[in-house]
Amino acid sequence: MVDERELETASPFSVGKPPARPDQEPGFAAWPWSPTDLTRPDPTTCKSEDTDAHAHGLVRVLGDDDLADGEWNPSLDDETLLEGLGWMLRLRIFDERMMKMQRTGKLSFYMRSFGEECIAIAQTMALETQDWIFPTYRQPGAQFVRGRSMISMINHCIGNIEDNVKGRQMPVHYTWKEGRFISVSSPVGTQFSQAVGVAMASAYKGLDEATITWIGDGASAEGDYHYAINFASTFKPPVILCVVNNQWAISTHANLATGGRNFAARGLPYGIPCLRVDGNDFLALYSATKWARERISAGLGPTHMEIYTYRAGAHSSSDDPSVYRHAEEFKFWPGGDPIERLKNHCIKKGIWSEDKHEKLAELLDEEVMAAYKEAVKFGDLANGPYPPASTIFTEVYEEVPWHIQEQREELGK
Amino acid sequence: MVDERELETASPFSVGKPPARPDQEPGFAAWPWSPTDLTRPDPTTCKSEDTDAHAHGLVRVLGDDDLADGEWNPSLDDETLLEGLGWMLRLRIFDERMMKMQRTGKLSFYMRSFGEECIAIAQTMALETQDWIFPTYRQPGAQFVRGRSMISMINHCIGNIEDNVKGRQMPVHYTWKEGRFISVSSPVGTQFSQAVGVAMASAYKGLDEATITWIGDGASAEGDYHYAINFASTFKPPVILCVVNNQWAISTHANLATGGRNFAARGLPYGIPCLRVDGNDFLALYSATKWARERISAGLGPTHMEIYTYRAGAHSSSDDPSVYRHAEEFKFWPGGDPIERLKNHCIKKGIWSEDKHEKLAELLDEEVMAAYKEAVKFGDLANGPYPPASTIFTEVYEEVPWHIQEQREELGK
Amino acid sequence: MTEMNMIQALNSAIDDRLSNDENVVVFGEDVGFFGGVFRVTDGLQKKHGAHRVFDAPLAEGGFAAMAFGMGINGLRPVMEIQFADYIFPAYDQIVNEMAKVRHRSGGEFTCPVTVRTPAGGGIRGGHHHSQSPEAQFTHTPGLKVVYCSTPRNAKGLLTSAVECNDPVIFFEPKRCYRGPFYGDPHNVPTWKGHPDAEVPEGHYSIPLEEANLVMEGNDCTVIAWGTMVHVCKQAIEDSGVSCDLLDLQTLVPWDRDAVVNSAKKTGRVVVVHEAPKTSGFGGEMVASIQERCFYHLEAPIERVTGWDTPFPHTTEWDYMPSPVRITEAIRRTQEV
Amino acid sequence: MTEMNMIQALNSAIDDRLSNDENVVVFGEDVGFFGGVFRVTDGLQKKHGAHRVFDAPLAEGGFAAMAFGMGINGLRPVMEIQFADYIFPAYDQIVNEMAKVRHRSGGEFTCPVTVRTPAGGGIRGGHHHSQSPEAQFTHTPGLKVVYCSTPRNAKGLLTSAVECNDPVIFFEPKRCYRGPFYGDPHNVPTWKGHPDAEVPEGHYSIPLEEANLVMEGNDCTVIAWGTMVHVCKQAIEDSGVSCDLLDLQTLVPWDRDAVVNSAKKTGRVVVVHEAPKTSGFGGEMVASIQERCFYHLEAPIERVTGWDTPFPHTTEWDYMPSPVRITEAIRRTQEV
Ligand SMILES: Cc1ncc(C[n+]2csc(CCOP(=O)(O)OP(=O)(O)O)c2C)c(N)n1
Ligand SMILES: Cc1ncc(C[n+]2csc(CCOP(=O)(O)OP(=O)(O)O)c2C)c(N)n1
Ligand SMILES: [Mg+2]
Ligand SMILES: [Mg+2]
Repeated sequence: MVDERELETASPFSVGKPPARPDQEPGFAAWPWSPTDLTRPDPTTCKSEDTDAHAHGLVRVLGDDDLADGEWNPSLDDETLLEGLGWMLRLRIFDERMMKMQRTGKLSFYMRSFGEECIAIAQTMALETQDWIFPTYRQPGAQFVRGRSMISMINHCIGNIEDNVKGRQMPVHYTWKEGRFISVSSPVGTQFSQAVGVAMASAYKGLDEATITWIGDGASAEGDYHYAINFASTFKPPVILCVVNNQWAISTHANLATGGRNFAARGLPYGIPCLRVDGNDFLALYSATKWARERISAGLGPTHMEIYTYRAGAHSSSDDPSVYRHAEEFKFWPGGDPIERLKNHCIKKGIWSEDKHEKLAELLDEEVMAAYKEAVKFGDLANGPYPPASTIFTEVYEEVPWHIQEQREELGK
Repeated sequence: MVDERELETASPFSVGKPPARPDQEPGFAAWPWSPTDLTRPDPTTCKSEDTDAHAHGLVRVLGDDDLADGEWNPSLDDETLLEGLGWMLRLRIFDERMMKMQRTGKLSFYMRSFGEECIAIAQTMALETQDWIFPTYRQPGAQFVRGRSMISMINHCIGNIEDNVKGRQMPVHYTWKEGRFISVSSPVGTQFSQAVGVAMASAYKGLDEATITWIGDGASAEGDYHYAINFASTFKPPVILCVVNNQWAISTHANLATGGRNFAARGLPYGIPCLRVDGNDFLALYSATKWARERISAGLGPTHMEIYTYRAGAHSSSDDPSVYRHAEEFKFWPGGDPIERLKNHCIKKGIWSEDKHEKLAELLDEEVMAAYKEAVKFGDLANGPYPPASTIFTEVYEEVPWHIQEQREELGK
Repeated sequence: MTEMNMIQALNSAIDDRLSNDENVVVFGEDVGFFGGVFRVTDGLQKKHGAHRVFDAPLAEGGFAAMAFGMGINGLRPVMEIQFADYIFPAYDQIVNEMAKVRHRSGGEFTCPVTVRTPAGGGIRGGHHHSQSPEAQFTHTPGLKVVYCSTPRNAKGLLTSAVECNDPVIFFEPKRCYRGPFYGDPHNVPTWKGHPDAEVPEGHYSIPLEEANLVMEGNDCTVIAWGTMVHVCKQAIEDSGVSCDLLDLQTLVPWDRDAVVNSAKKTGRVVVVHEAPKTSGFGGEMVASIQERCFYHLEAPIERVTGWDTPFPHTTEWDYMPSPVRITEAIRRTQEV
Repeated sequence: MTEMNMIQALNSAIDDRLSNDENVVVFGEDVGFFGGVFRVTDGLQKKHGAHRVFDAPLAEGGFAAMAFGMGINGLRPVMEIQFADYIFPAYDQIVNEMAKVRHRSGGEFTCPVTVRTPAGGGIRGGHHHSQSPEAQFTHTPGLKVVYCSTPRNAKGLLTSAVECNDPVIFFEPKRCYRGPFYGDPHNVPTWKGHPDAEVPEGHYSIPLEEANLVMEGNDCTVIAWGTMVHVCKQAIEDSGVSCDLLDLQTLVPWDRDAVVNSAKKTGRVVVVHEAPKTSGFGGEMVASIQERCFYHLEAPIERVTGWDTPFPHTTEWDYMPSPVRITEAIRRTQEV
């Protein structure tokens, strides 16, 4: 087979190359996909094999002209559109503030959703409130939609005495059971296979509950990805399995991590319906997720989705992507910015304006600053107070066993 | 999606069912595939996407009439045909004898290739002698083709003082580096991902060496399967990745272990050419393997294959399949018996007869008995002598470290 | 009370939990229709249904992940790893995920999973059907680690494991499924007539914190778990030394008072396990005892263990601690 | 000799091996173009080519398997696990496969793989960027286990690991990459001017069997590895007690003579490690020392370790053994 990726030459086996290294200009091809390409099959009868085209094409609603078109258009009301836009903008501003605070040592580490704000927000909005969210570190936005207080989120990130996980995990590793937002874990991929179990339990209990989960293009190389697909294939629980192909895993471009043509189609041989969705298109994501949710309500089980997007920022606060990719690569990316695209759509619809947008941004900035000021009252990583050292010893088990009790006494705090 | 497997009803999630349980008659559908269904694409130009039909159909050469037909016919000379038939018959007779010996305690455990004799034999014959074989416990037949002495194989199985792995592993866990037959390991699936590394090393060294490996339908649920496919996809080393779908993993039918339509097609989204091959058809397997080998010689890297077959016997000497499936299920299986099919083909070709077959069987039986008698002279599991206890302590490391030396002295043997 | 072998006792514990807690689900390779390769779940699918007792795809890491997900969403999964040697593909899900989720989530999510697995040697299993990897779990905070040894404690401990709201790794000494093992491979008794084969019907539990004092004596403390409990019994009889024999039963958290009091009483200790010596749980026992009983010790604490090598096939009787080796160790403690 | 920090020293060792052994290949997540998230392989792809130093897909189990296959087919892979916490998806490939293949194949196949991995706490990594899982490997026969602590021994030990024909698990104390750590997070020295930052250029190796006597004294033996070596140095100074400080360097096989001789000389021992106490490698040290030096011991051997809990984020300085805790332990050994 002739490999269509760009490859390192003079190598005895294939070694892929990214679109560009720092000194090269990224030459992304223009997108061949348009909102009218794909039909929207009836979710209550569609089979895996009916989604071949959807796995290989791209589900879009917002066209290059920022207008909504095609069968997948969810025809959302103005309120919902503006709500989504608001949450996305809020998340971006929140992330920027946190990143600044990280630079001052108020938190140890941070990861932004920059360029991917759309994903968790559109998808959570399309789900029911009883549905379980099993996220990675790049889906904190779901918590906004579910109504988590920003102060509570900041408390976690700065590890103060009000952090609901008691300073035990790194920032951005949110847990929020009330909002059915399951604890983020650092080992990438584990949530994907676990989510199938969460969904199995919902099915077992006979509840109308879905579980949605995500995995990165990078982490999809883990065994957990395969477990998830195959167990979902076998037991058909109510789960939505999303691969967020943002093209990068830290410094490793997807071209170096798989030779496949796309991620979406991987579910087809397992008998799971598959969609490849424009990840920067609020309407497409909303619509695809609703479609998957309708299948679940109809008792038909899993959907597999590739969310095609681009990691606009650094991997984390520890990362400097200009070392391994063109510093402005995001500007060349044909998928655009999810916030800009929805904003332009709303403006074209006549329900929004640049002016309103700016005003909203200012308001949100104030909100974030206010929340931040409130949160640091309970301490931050630079200055404390921290959760007491005794929290090291509690909740390791339901009850503190004697040996941990002895150790707690040894520490004497 | 409507699940096409038979399912347990009244279950809140899908639980598959096998074709039949002991009290039911297996109702296998007749095969829709014939030898003339599929073209044989040029191996030196064929791309993954050109194999869609081959991944979803079935590569056959021997038709229901036992005649060879279609583009995949390798047109083997009489000698090669009879050689293959001979190895297969020899393996079956060998297995039967070993199984009897197991019942008398001469070996602790045994696993037959019954019904699957064709696989390793046809495939090894189609490969070059410098190619690496990385087997599971159901491909011992490759050693016949490569010329391993039967006595040496028996020495291993009965764990005597001549066992080249010194009684350390269970029977059937052969190692034979001289024949480039890599050590069998009990944890299922591990060889599949490791084989990619073996092939990478061959490529790295610039050698014209292929590596072939197999995994069961059951074990393909392990993470190692995914690693192998994705790493092969990424680096395109000279590896042939075969899923032996013999439909059963001990008592668990493939219907209970995946909801997918087939195994072969799983390689397609990874950009790997995929073939689904009749595993009881010597000619089809030979031909498909040659095709994959030609790709390797042309520098094109991996092929993924599903070998569609049926586990005719018990999983192992510890297993009694009549507890979980119809005792005669193999008789209902439309794929037939690989030895019968090649025998009939040779008879129809006029190069073989029932009489010759019977005579050969007798000769082989004598050969096996003679080898067995020779081997037990060096001991067997029931009566010893065994490899000395000192072999416990050697070859754990290149040199025996002090702590193991101390323990060896403590045992004092 | 009914006489049961260990397989029946384990089956009885699971049956009771399935019958009395609708959140209990049971899965693993071949555990459904077939009832498990060792038949521990025999008949349970028929009795409780295919969505409560079912076969999992052959992926230990996959169904450990499934168990995790079910556990944090309110079920109480009991999963079987067919042989303890095959627990390692699930190691990440167990040690990084199950063990830590209560703590990492501030107590919001908990994972009441029981991981049952046949372990240990004595069935000619070679490298990969004989290992006893308890130490690799005792080093992971958040996990409870249990090792049964008789039908009676198999049932009692498994019931507690399933009821426990923390993840429990439950080792079953496969050599003792059908009878105790006294170290002589040519002597193959069944559980018939053994006092510990008398097992209560219905609900029966043993707390996950108690060692069992199997024999009582004055001059040496022998600590063991799993198959080695029986081998030690034989060795103690052979030695003629008056010993406490402690069956640890639960390794994390282990029974401090039982161990410390006995060690202080006898001043001489032998710890016995099948797993390799280096970094085995025996090391922890020795270290803890010398920390707590230093001034009572009359002789070096002895360890009798598997060797620091892979587990062999034909020569397994030279690998597993034998009555002879244990007797010698007990006697050595008496020489000073 | 050149002054290097630990990252440069490791880079130098790998560079030397790549330059002088064409069978050496290097891979792992982000180790290729980028040179690793800790920059240990910086510049090596450019120098040696993309088929010798390359990025692996994000699957620790997958590239461990690849390393295994390459190893048995004549290469000498050096693979990086980005954080030791992420070694567990590869655990099966390491403990069931790499560790056993020489033995199981009667010596026909060998697996000279080096698994490098940054380990330990002190960088605010929380549960999953701080663990120090050495004990989970020391319990597996067939693996050598190494833990470096300075630029100098990092280079010497890594060279030996790559040259070793057995699989080696090589732990790098990430807290010490850019400087030693004396237990005070507010004091962040670099390696500049430190005597152990003087590292030979070119080939330089330290045998995988020798401990390093960092300080010499009479009244107590302190045994440590990794970051704790430096913390112990501080603690010994603070304690005012005359101590041998042994940096174990190689844990399997550990340096029997160095440990036993020192313990016999001082009669008092403190073992220090970051990992949780229960079943940590400290337990093995204590058990072995009391077996071998019982009659020389004047006080209980002390262990100062991480707690039996997951590794915390904000409170990590209350988790890691501090100079204060170690000093107290040293003093306790002197009280008797
Ligand atoms: C099991 C495991 N291995 C390695 C890491 C280190 N790591 C954290 S994020 C990351 C890259 C993930 O990339 P991807 O899955 O594409 O997600 P993205 O960051 O692009 O959202 C790596 C290697 C980890 N957290 N867990
Ligand atoms: C990792 C692992 N898990 C479980 C087992 C126990 N086991 C041995 S063979 C087998 C079934 C394998 O079925 P399949 O892969 O279909 O191969 P087949 O026996 O049909 O050739 C199982 C579960 C094992 N050997 N390794
Ligand atoms: Mg990514
Ligand atoms: Mg099978």
